[in-house]
Amino acid sequence: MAENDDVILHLTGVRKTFGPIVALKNMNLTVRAGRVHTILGENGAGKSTLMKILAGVQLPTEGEIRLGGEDYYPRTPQEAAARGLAIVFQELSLCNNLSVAANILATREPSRMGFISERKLLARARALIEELGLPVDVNARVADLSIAQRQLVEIAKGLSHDGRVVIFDEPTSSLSDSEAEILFDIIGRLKAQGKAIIYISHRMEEIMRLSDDITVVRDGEYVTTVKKEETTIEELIALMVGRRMEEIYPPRLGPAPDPAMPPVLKVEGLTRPGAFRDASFELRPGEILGFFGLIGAGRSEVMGALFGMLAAEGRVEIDGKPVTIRSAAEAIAHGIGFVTENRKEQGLVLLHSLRQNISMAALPRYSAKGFLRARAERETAHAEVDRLAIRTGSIETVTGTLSGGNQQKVVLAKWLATKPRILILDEPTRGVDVGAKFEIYRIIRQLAAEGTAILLVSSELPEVLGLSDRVVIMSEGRMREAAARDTLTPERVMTFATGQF
Amino acid sequence: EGIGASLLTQQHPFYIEIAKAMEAEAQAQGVPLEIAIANQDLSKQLADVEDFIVKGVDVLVISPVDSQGALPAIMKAQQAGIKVITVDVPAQGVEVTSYIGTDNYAGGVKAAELMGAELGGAGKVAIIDYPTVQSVVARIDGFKKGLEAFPEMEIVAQQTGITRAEALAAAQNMLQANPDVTGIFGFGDDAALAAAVAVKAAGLQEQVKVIGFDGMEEARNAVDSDPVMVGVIQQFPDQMGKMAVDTAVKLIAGEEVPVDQPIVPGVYTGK
Amino acid sequence: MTDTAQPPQAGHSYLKSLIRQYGGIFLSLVVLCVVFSLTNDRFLSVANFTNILQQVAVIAITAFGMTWVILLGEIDLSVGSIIAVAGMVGAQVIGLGWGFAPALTLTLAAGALLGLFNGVLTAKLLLPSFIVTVATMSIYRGLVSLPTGGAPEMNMDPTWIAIGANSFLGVPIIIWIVAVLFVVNHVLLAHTTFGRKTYLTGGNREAALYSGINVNAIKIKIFMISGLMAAISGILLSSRLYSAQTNAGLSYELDAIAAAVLGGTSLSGGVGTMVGTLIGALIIGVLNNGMNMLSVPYFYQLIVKGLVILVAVYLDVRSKQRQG
Amino acid sequence: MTDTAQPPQAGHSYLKSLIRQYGGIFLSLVVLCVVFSLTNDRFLSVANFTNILQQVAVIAITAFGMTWVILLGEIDLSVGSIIAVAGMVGAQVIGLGWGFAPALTLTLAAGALLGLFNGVLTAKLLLPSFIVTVATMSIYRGLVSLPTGGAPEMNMDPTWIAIGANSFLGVPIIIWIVAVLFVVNHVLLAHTTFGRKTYLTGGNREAALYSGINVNAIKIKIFMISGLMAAISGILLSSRLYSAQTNAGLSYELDAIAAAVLGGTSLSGGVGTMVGTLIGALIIGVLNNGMNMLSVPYFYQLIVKGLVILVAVYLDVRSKQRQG
Ligand SMILES: Nc1ncnc2c1ncn2[C@@H]1O[C@H](COP(=O)(O)OP(=O)(O)OP(=O)(O)O)[C@@H](O)[C@H]1O
Ligand SMILES: Nc1ncnc2c1ncn2[C@@H]1O[C@H](COP(=O)(O)OP(=O)(O)OP(=O)(O)O)[C@@H](O)[C@H]1O
Ligand SMILES: [Mg+2]
Ligand SMILES: [Mg+2]
Repeated sequence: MAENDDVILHLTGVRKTFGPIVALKNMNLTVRAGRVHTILGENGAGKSTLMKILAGVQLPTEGEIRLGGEDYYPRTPQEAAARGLAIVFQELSLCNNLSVAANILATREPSRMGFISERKLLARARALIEELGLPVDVNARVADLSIAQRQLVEIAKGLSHDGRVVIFDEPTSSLSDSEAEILFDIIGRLKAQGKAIIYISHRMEEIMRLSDDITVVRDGEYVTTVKKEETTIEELIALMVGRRMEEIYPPRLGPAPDPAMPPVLKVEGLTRPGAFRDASFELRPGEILGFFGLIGAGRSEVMGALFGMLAAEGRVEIDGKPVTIRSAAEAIAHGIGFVTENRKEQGLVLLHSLRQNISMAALPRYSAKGFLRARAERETAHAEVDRLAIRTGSIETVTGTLSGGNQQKVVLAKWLATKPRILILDEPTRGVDVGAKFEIYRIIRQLAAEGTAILLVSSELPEVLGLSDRVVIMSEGRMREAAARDTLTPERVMTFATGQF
Repeated sequence: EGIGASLLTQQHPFYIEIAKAMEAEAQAQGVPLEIAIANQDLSKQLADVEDFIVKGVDVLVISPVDSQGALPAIMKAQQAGIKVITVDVPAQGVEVTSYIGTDNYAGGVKAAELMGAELGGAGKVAIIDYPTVQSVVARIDGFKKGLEAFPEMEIVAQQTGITRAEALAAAQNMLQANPDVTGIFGFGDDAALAAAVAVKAAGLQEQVKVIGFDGMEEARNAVDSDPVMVGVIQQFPDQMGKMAVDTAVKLIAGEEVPVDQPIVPGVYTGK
Repeated sequence: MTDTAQPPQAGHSYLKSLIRQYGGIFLSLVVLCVVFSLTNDRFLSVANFTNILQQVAVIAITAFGMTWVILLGEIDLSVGSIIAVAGMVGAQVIGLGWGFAPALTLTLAAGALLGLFNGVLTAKLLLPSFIVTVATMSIYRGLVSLPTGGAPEMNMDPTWIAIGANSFLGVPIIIWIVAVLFVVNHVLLAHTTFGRKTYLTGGNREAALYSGINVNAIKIKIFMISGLMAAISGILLSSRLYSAQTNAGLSYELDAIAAAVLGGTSLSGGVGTMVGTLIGALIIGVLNNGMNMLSVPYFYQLIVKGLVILVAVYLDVRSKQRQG
Repeated sequence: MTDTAQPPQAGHSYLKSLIRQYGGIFLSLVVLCVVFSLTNDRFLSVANFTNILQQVAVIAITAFGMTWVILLGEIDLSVGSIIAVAGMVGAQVIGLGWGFAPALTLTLAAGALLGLFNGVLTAKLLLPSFIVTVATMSIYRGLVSLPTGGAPEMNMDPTWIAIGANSFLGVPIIIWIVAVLFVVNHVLLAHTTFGRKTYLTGGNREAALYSGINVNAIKIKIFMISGLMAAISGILLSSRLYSAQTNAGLSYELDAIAAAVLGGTSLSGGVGTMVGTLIGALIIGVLNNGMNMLSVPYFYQLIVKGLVILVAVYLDVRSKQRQG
């Protein structure tokens, strides 16, 4: 690395501890102007922690940080912004009751003597949104937006600061491809303006597409920095997880389910006005049925309706018998499990321990005449933590302190603990690192081999195509196609998903 | 038209008696009467009086939540041409047309005299008080003044016990801290009845005598049946209520009434 | 969807959006007024409305301060005691013969100071505001009684009394004060960066931290506002009563919170407006006055008051569900 | 990281983990006891501790019920009024000559019913529990006064009085009742699925719903528990007073909430234990008793009580921060 004059940000030996927990051990990083620098590491490797330090949200325990040749230890986000740092946080940090505009320009509202000019606020936010080319209404209340739209607002908020260094912490984990494209355009423009960009993602394809430099971290420690041209996905994965991985999508174990077998789940004409219409499909034991669509296609709503959380009309049969499911409790009693897409709101009790979260949907299993069987509960928690390789101190750790990807695994563990016959997975690998993804795919395969019927909702096309036996494609609340995996190509799927058939 | 009465509480038998007597007399005299309850809140009392003014009553009967604090309410009524009668608690700083009430200070002195007689002129005494109510302060002052006549009697503890439950805890704790107490004076029936319970719970019924103030039925029954309750200073709320309405009727008829109509408290010591 | 955290947009559709946003409780207020006018001829008079506004002033002003606190997701139970302290400070300073202006200044300063104490304990020591203000409720109530040993203190300063007794342009000064404080609080909350920061902090504390908002400073300032509003209430109350009562404002914190919540302020923070709080306070005031006018016996008043509050919130919640 | 939502693990290290979890407030309790013993010889006696426990019983039992409600992230301000209703129902039924057992049964039923009403309004109509119980606080307080017009009602039934006056195995029956209710509530909360569901629902209502927990049923049951506990408190209180007072339990809701919060229960739900609540209630009880024993004047008692609460919570918060 010769061109030292381009260096904007330089870190050496950065360490960060939370009490007994070491989040960063020894972190080095050199970021240059006009380049996209990706940080790659497993869940819990310390990436977000590092970004929070740079953003002035947390202080490092030890280490040297220099920005533009000067010492850089920001104590507040304002200080960081003033020094030229802009950040898009991993966890959404929006205020749901306020408008998009108010959120984007929070604390920097156009004002005179403390009085906000609502007109200028809207105008400025709209200008920014238009400049970035984001499909979001600045007048809308954040609470009324989908997760994807919220992520876009988060991006706009981060970019509303004019930074020399722009950080994106997993900006695409809840975006569909079309929205991700908008983001990549933006990044291209920033790069052309000579800004330094720090990018964090677990999606290898986009990393290879965007990055100039890639730094790999493992267990809070710097491993190496490589140039994009001089590496491959396989090598990066090996550096990251510390071993070689040949195939990301493990092959199916055993034969494909027999189409002649009676379906465990049969759905006919399921309709929820305003969300989806005429959803009809069958699911056999051991089958993985993929649901692909752009974000907002209504897949989550279909699953919510199946699970009794949303009212809908139509016919649902389980084991050939018609059922009406009006609550999650009834769904669980029918053997349905539902890994929801929004782990913070619908998935986890962040204040509680892993043990309590893992057992929460299967409480009847740990009950003897109403009393908790504490030992059985602990055993299950240990088993699930081991099976999913959740990175945690113990099963008594407070779930909210885990890294994002590890929290996602806890949601999975919670539903595996119910031993479902029908498992709905809604974006099961959102924010999960490659190694862990492989583990999750392996578990999905194994469940299928054991006879579990799986509905897999995902916005990652490779994931859907890599795992499913058959694929349902939805757009605008309607099923456009249901076909066996072999008959589908990525292009064909996208044609249906975007409604251009 | 008619009489508006603003009473300071409706959760005390004494005031329930006053209200009952007023209603009975108003009915007997055929005069409209409305009663508002201030619930011990001076600003609610002021609001009640303001609402009476809007309604246009002829006479206001008021038992002030506070002697001084009732001033603006009374003045507002008088400015609106309404005659004002105070009942039980006098008003300070303003002339009212008539005051009907117990002489609390004299009652306190009587309580001390009774205590002295019961204890043979010597012993240690505890007091349960309510320091934010002026009529109670007058009772306690009178009681202390009366005890000065007994040089061998000593006040060893004084605690606040506003509700019966609080008075019970205060009495228990005072007895615990001063096991040689021989007499307790409660500022009202509630305090005295609670003190009697505490005395029995501590097993001191042979040693401690309790005297109360108000003399409502429950307390009089206790004096009759419970050797610990040796006596109670008795007020006469029924007379007070009747007299208030009679006075108001006279005022409506344009007659003269005496400015001060004291009701001397009695001493009830049972059969 | 309208933005419930925001005051209605200015412009020609102001009334419309007002009705949409406050449909439920506004309706309750109107229905109450209609019922009381039909049952009592004297209810619908200028004199009586002046009455109501005067009677509701103390609760309304305290509730303005409380709205800030609740918007942050905190609570201030000490306001009732601060009301009493304010009256007592004023009366004592007048008693020293220092005159009206110093008395007023010191009273307001006392309110802000007691609020500051609440705020510092909550923000700096990270104690829950509920327990902090339960404790200071007791402490301040004890303090107020020290100068007089529990007795009230008269305060007959003519200017002090004039606040509660006189009128300006035919409207009682108390009502002017409520109106001005309403406008000030409303503008501060709805149209300034400080108000916006309050919504952000109450809505999502972490987001506020990430946006670089000094959450602690906001919290302390807001407890000071609450203390200040309570002190102003205390001044009005003692002015109306010509005296400082040591038990003044007892349990007013509940009325103030009820007014704010009735007006749509969410106890978990981030949602609420001053307009709503004002309507909430008016409902409580109209109810008390109307039942007095109808001579409803005291215990039935308690029951009716509770029932009306239930119905009002129910209508409000339902009208919001319908729209959303 | 210890799991603050859970009671300490059973086993030989029970005491150690008890001290770790409750270090702050436990310390405060011990310090208070030491200070009072040093300043008054009679403080440290069996008779006085019996005293304290009897006096604290009503608050402690109400606080047990309140802990459930707060764990859900809700609040129940109506418990003070339910205490009064319970006493009155008991006295009225005894007055009818129906005897002890029906009186007891109907009283408990009344408590559960009033709680049910709170619960249904909160859960089914989706009204905020604060406003629901502020309203029912007023309604129930009005109801209690209807039979007697505000006067107390004597209740001299010998069995009824025995509850508050007699002992069993040398220990007052009241203390037995507190002990049994503590164990029942503790076990129910810490060791049953119902308790776990309460923690989960309070921790994240939506996640609980998605996990198949019938959130509404839990909420209704918990308001019934709170009403039932308040009714038991009302029985004890009226038994000790030989009568039902219409102003019984006034503002006890604040003491009950303070006890729970002092004991580490988080007002936003999901975190807290019965052990903590018991310690919290004991601190309040020891404080009142000790200051009475020292003849601290009333107003100073208010100040000291507030200060001690502040110090206790501060110590507790700090000791928890230290541990991580
Ligand atoms: N506030 C905190 N308290 C305790 N531990 C924490 C805290 N914040 C982070 N950690 C721990 O620090 C480690 C690094 O977390 P971090 O969020 O930086 O991971 P990450 O690399 O961003 O992971 P992911 O890819 O899943 O987002 C994790 O083990 C996490 O549990
Ligand atoms: N948290 C939320 N709050 C309010 N509305 C939401 C929320 N999440 C989703 N929606 C609404 O539901 C509709 C569909 O949601 P969503 O985007 O989740 O669809 P989907 O088909 O499940 O897509 P995906 O699974 O890719 O997210 C959108 O119109 C969105 O506005
Ligand atoms: Mg991260
Ligand atoms: Mg979805």
